[in-house]
Amino acid sequence: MKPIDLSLFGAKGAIVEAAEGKWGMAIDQDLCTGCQACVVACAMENNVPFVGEIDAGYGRSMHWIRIERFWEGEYPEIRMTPYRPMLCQQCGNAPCEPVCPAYATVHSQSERINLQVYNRCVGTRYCANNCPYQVRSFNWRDYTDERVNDAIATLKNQYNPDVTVRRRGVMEKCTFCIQRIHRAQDRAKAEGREVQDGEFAPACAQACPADAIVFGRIDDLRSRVSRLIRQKHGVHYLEELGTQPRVTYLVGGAS
Amino acid sequence: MISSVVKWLSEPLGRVALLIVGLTVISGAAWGINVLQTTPEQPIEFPHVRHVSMGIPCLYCHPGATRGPSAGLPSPMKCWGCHQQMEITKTSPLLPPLVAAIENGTPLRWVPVAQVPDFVQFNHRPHLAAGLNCEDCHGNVAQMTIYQNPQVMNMGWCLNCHRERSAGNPELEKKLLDCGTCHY
Amino acid sequence: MTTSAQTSLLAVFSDIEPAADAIEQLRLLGIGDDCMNVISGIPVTEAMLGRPRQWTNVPRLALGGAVIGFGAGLFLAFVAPNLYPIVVGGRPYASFPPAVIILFELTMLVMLLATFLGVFLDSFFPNYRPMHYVPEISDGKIAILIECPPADESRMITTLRKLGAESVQFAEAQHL
Amino acid sequence: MSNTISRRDFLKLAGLGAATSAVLTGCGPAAKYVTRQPYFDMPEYTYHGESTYYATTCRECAAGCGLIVRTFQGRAIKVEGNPAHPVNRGKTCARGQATLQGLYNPDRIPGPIRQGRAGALSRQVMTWDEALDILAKLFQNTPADQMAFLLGPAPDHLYDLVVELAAHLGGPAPIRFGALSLFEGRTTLIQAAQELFGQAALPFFDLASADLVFSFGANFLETWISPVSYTRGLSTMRKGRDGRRGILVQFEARMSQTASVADEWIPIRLGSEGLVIAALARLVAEVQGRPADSFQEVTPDEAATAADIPPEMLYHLADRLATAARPLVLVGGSALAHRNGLQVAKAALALNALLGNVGREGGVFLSPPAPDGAPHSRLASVQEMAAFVQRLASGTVKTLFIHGVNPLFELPASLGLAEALKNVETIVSFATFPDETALQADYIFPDHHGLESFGYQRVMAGAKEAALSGLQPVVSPFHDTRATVDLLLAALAQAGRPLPYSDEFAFIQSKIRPLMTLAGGSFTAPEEHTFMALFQQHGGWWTLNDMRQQPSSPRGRIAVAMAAPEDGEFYLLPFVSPVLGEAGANKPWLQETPDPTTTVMWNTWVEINPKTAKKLGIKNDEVVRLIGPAGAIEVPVYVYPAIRPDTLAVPFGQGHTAYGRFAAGRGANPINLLLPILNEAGDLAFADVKVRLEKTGRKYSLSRLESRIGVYGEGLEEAH
Amino acid sequence: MTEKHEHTAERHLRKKHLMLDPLPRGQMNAMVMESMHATSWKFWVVFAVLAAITAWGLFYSWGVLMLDGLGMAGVNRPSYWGIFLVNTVFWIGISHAGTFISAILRVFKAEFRRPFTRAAELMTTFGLIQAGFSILMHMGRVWLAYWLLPYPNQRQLWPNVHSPLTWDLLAITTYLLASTMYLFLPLIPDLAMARDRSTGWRKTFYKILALGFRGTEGEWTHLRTAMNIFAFAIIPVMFSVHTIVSWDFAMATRPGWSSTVFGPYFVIGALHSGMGAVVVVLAIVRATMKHMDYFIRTEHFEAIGKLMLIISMGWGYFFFNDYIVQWYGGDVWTKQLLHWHEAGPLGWMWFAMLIFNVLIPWLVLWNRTWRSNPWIMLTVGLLINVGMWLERYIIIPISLTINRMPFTWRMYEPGIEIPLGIGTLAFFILLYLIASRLIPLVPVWEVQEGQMAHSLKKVGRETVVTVAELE
Repeated sequence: MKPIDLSLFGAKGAIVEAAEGKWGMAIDQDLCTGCQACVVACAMENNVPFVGEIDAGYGRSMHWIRIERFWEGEYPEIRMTPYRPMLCQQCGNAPCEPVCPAYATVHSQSERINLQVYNRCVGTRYCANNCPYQVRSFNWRDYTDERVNDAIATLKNQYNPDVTVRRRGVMEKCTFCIQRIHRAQDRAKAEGREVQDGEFAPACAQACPADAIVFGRIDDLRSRVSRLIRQKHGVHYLEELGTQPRVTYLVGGAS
Repeated sequence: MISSVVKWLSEPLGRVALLIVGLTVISGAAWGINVLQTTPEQPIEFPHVRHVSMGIPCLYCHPGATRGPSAGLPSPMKCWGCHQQMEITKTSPLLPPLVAAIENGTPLRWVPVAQVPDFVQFNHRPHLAAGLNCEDCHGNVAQMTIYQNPQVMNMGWCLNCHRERSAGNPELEKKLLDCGTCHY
Repeated sequence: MTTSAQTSLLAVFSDIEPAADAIEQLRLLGIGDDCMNVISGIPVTEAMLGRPRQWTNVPRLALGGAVIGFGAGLFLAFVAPNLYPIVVGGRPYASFPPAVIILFELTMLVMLLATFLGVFLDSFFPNYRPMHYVPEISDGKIAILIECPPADESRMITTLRKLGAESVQFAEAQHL
Repeated sequence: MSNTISRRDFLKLAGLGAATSAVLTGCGPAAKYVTRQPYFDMPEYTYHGESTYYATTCRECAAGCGLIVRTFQGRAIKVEGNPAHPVNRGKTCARGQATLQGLYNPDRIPGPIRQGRAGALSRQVMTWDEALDILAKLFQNTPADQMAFLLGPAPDHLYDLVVELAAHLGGPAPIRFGALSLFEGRTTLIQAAQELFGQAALPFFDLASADLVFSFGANFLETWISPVSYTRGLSTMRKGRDGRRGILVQFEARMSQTASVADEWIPIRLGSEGLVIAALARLVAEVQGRPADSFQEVTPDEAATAADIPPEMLYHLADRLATAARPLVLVGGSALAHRNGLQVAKAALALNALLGNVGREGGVFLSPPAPDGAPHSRLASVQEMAAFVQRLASGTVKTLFIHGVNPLFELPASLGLAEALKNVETIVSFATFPDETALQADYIFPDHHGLESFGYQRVMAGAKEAALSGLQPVVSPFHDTRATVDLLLAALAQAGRPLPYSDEFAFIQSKIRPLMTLAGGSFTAPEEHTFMALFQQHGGWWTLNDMRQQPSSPRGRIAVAMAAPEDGEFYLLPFVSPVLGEAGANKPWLQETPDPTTTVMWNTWVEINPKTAKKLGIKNDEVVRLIGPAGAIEVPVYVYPAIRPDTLAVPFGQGHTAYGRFAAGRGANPINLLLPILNEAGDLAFADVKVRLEKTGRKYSLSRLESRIGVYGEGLEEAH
Repeated sequence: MTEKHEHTAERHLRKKHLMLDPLPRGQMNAMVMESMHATSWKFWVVFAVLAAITAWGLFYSWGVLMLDGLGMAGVNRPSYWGIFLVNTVFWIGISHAGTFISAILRVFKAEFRRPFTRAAELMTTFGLIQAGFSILMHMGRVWLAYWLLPYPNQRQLWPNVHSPLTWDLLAITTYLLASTMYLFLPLIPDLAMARDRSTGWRKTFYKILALGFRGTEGEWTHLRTAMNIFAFAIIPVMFSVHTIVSWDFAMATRPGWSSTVFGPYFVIGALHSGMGAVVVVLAIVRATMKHMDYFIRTEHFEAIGKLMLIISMGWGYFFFNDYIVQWYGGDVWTKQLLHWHEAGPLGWMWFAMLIFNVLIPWLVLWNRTWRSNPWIMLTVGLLINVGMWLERYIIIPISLTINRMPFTWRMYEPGIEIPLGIGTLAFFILLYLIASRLIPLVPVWEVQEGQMAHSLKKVGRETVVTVAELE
């Protein structure tokens, strides 16, 4: 007799979906110089607003990617841990998703990444609480409204039309530059081919001067990223929570 | 006090007053909805019907649809390409704004009608590539003067079509019903 | 139950005992239980007055509500997620553990709503038409409302007075 | 806002209209509706809803990285690296990414202004015709030798034109200056190369192929010379050759961003760099069994004591250096900012020579020459600037033209520039932003932003190839600005002394033309128009082969000693903010980008070792007064665990009194603490300073990205 | 001698127990009516002050919050939830007292409940209203809150059944509706009583609300049946509500939150604060309203005191249960969190919580004389509420400081939450004030019913209280 698992009633493709990835990223912490180019590139690409000194100092900066570093020891035996760019890990099994009452953060079944649907968000902030990586940022104020922030009146000219500008009360996070994924796929489809490895990259990987961020298909074993993440020194942070992160960190250098 | 008001409302005069208030509210709402639905005023009361009947294809003036997200509204120079050779340009009462635009080098400020909100990342190209025709969404423009949306362009409308077209194809279903296809 | 030819009498008693006695006597006088009604300021059970059990639909309505609520819960927990299947956190579209919660809450919600409405339905609430009533009832008195043929009126009144009624009056339907 | 249509057809872009904000959609102000003003005529190569990409060159610093700018309906949307460009190969730094916030900065100067040296930006707008009249009169009425041009490190085509202009009028050559070069020790390095190898060129350190790099004071991952290029080099080195990962050892008194990435950070005392290099050289020579004449006077033990490191460490380091396959010694920045900085630079180059890596893969080269054969223009040292200030102060300069530099902010106040400017009759600024210097001008005739400009920039260092990086406007000018080259040419013509160029484009074309005949370039074209078009399309022209120059064998004597600043409590180490650079403070996103090592945003801080802080009873966020030889600043404390206890470090980049709403009144400028003490090459000895520290009793909460409680490992107490 | 002794004993019993000290129903009615009518200028002063505080603290500040965004509050990364949620849990906790008293005690026929069931039920409804306000304030885009309701819409989207917040919404809605209905049903006879004794607008008001209730046999039967169903059904609903509230935390993958004991721990905590609040309300009502010292007597405080003691012990038990499991587990983040609770900058809250919730109740409530004193009980009740508020504060913003990304750890400093929190409190009291003038706070018919059922009986030499089971 077939065993019955009530908790997986109607599971169908969902479980498989979680295990398989499509897009992934490898971040080589040994190469990262902490230069913040990815941080600014991301902000420029994704219309991420700036929040000003006071809010930024109070944990309200909206960076979708932040570079973490820790200290070990005391002077003179002080050591800074390698820079760790922390961004949405696009978990296969994302803790942020099920807790949203409005389906505002869901798993894309076609791109296998973690989506944030801004217009559906009602701002309960449960997802951000439940994100073990703390990579979600919330629009605490109307930072993108020129009535609130008059500098926006001219700065808005650089807004990326492919990315929705968020208003107050909306959660947001790294999207793996899904607009670029769509653009590349659309172009490839129009030309009747598959998207090539390295044909496009999210803004962070594109800018990274140290080439520490590599992006691509992790379900394609020949892609550069999947070759990198199969290396021995690749780790997934907080993997023990069962999140199945799609970002692999390469720790400790190549040799 | 309250009871006397309630009592007054049950008298004939009170009922008439109720009726008047009710009618005002309903007609106000109807007017509001009407205002939201009516076509905005365009710089030129553009007769789509005339142009389509001459056999001009949609893509002649809105060529962006095959290339990318936006179909585009024609610039005055595009209009002028044909109109400068036409006698009607001088005689038609509709066309002085075009002539003025050409003479002054100013653009014509067409008001976009078929719009989706900012948080919807709509792209014309894949829709055309999937074999849709303009009139499938924009209605029978050949019968219109100024363009009007044939239906409310809301999410349910998009979804219904996406559902129909992807039915039975799991891969397509995944793509077409994915939130991330339109919202990011 | 009553015909227009009958008159209504409202006998007010100060306590349960005389009221119960009166009901017994009235029954002997040939007034059927369905021609009497007891109005009281506190819940006096039928057994105390020796009256037949009252019929109430409230439990059935509650059950009906529970079934409807359970159905709504089933819809919300199992059908709705499959109407627009969305994957969240690698979970099935619909699964039992959360369904238990939804089923419970919706069952309870609709059941209690139905119970509440049941009181309204069974008691014909709200009802602002004139009714037979004296305000003393809410001071703890017990009133017996008797429908009897006009012919028996005077006999009734004396009997009731004898049985300890504080007052017996022709009940005029009045605005409460 | 401007609706002026640019000259060239293919740049006929739409003017920018007002925004239509979305009503209650929740996600408005709608990005895609920012411009709803339609085209009059659709430009060629532009389609509705599709982006157009233009190649140009970054002007945030002088490194000359190639950019590709995505534009959308006449607006610049995103800056991306040019993948073909030899300097950055498709990569960009944070400052390059934020260029757009300069382009669309709310505080740009909107048009020609009669500034009249007002403290704030004057509202007396004028027309360009009036501006032209004023310029023409100045050219007519000012004797050529009483005219002076002060230019910034970029762009080069303007510099070339002004050189021609000065020669044409018969005046002195223009002078160029930039704060970055001051902090890089560029002049010192060039001078050292000149003295040691006989060639006045910037040394090129081939990081990519080295396997052991000792770096002294050079913050090459931050702002030093060509950071993107050096970061690429480090990345290549780290990825390793034949599976062997290169090692970086950084010698610095403070753990800079570069040091934090290094495999080892050796906190040597400020001023001891020369001794350490010399001791290493002597030890290396001993290991290799070769004579090390120049370094005989140095004893390793003394050097170790001076540097405050254990002698064994020095021996061990020398051992590693001597046995490494491709060792490299890099020097720059604070290591050269001592009175004996030139000797330090020479010692380091000589040590490289001793290691046998001069002119070898993974070693030291001299930078490639400019492809057009023009000499690289050297930026003025502080010594030359001091002389220039003297000239201004003496009143012999009647008219001063300033472009692309903000000396009132970038030079130490003790140099007396502010006073000197009062003796100049007329100051004309071509500033794009209302910076401190521009506000002291009589007229501001704003130049286009870099992304709106034509031009070129010679790549001085950062690429093996000789490269001329091209600039072209990616959008039509956002404000009523005018290209300075155009303006100068027009003014000269009006003054009756025309140069033989009709406009800026013609001038650039005349400069590009010689490249057509060169072989081995990234592209060729048979005729000029195509060549120019390709030049713009490619974002410049560069050779395909390695054009680095082989240094000749070193000669000359080197004498290093401990640099000894005058009395004071603490060594002061000013460093350029890695994120802001010298001119990033007006870009809100750079302000909000955390400093890599401290994660501080939006402000200036002073770094203090925890032990020192404890001893002084100072806590984080306490505002202290630093009293230097030339002045004092008040800054909040950041207790920094990786700095020498005898050293304080303050970032340079903030402390503007003008420069727009995001910069003005924010933080403090450490350069004003310094006296103009120079090294032998004329560079500022900014690390040869000691300061006193006073408490003010005030607090100012620094904005940090990091947690104040979570980044020090176990234990939750507020750090130290 | 013995006779006299008996007499004293009986008098003593009668004096102490409301149920043994009956008054004619008419007199009780008059007393209750008078308590509603007797409105001094002091009432209006308090009313005006509270109305002003509500208008400023709740509605004006909320408007500011909605317009300017949640940046006005103290929430940040990582404390995405702040005092709004603290207040939500707090008010839901308070609301548990009403159901506990009127449902559980009704089911178990605890006779001392009779005079103050209404007062407690009002707390439930009004507390839930404040909880609802608090959670709505917490939302970033409150104007879209209706998206969380399951209704068919053109977007073809339904709420996410996997989200504890959806469960929460359902549970709180159920509880709010159920407790309001449960408040209303036993109120109908009292409204009819008030209708019979009022004139003017009050007459109209009561007439509408009393729905035409007369007290016929049928009406009573339907009412009693419904009340019985409610009494039994609302108990699991009540437990589910606070359990689900606890799941908002327990379902999260956060150190310190992911705990299986959170459900009962929250329920008992809710009862703890609820009983504390009931005592506070009773003491104030008794002291400020006319004739209430007849209905609310020291016996009631004494009885509630006993309950509070037991609940306090239960809370201590569950707290320790939660604590030791977390402590023993040895998870590095949880360890840091516990350390942060006790030794962090807000460690005093942790100790204050234990003192207020456990130490003080245990020290005071064992003593019959003390717990019979309304003022002592008022103090203890207030302290317990402070303690329970601190408990929620520790669980939410303080625990949120510590997560698995130490780079983001940051303290939370409340902003506009404070006026808004004060506003909800003021609104709660304001609603209570209004209710106390409009609604008979004592269910007279229930009291009369109880008095009928009670009598004295001599067992041997002792006079004891007997209760007849009337139903």
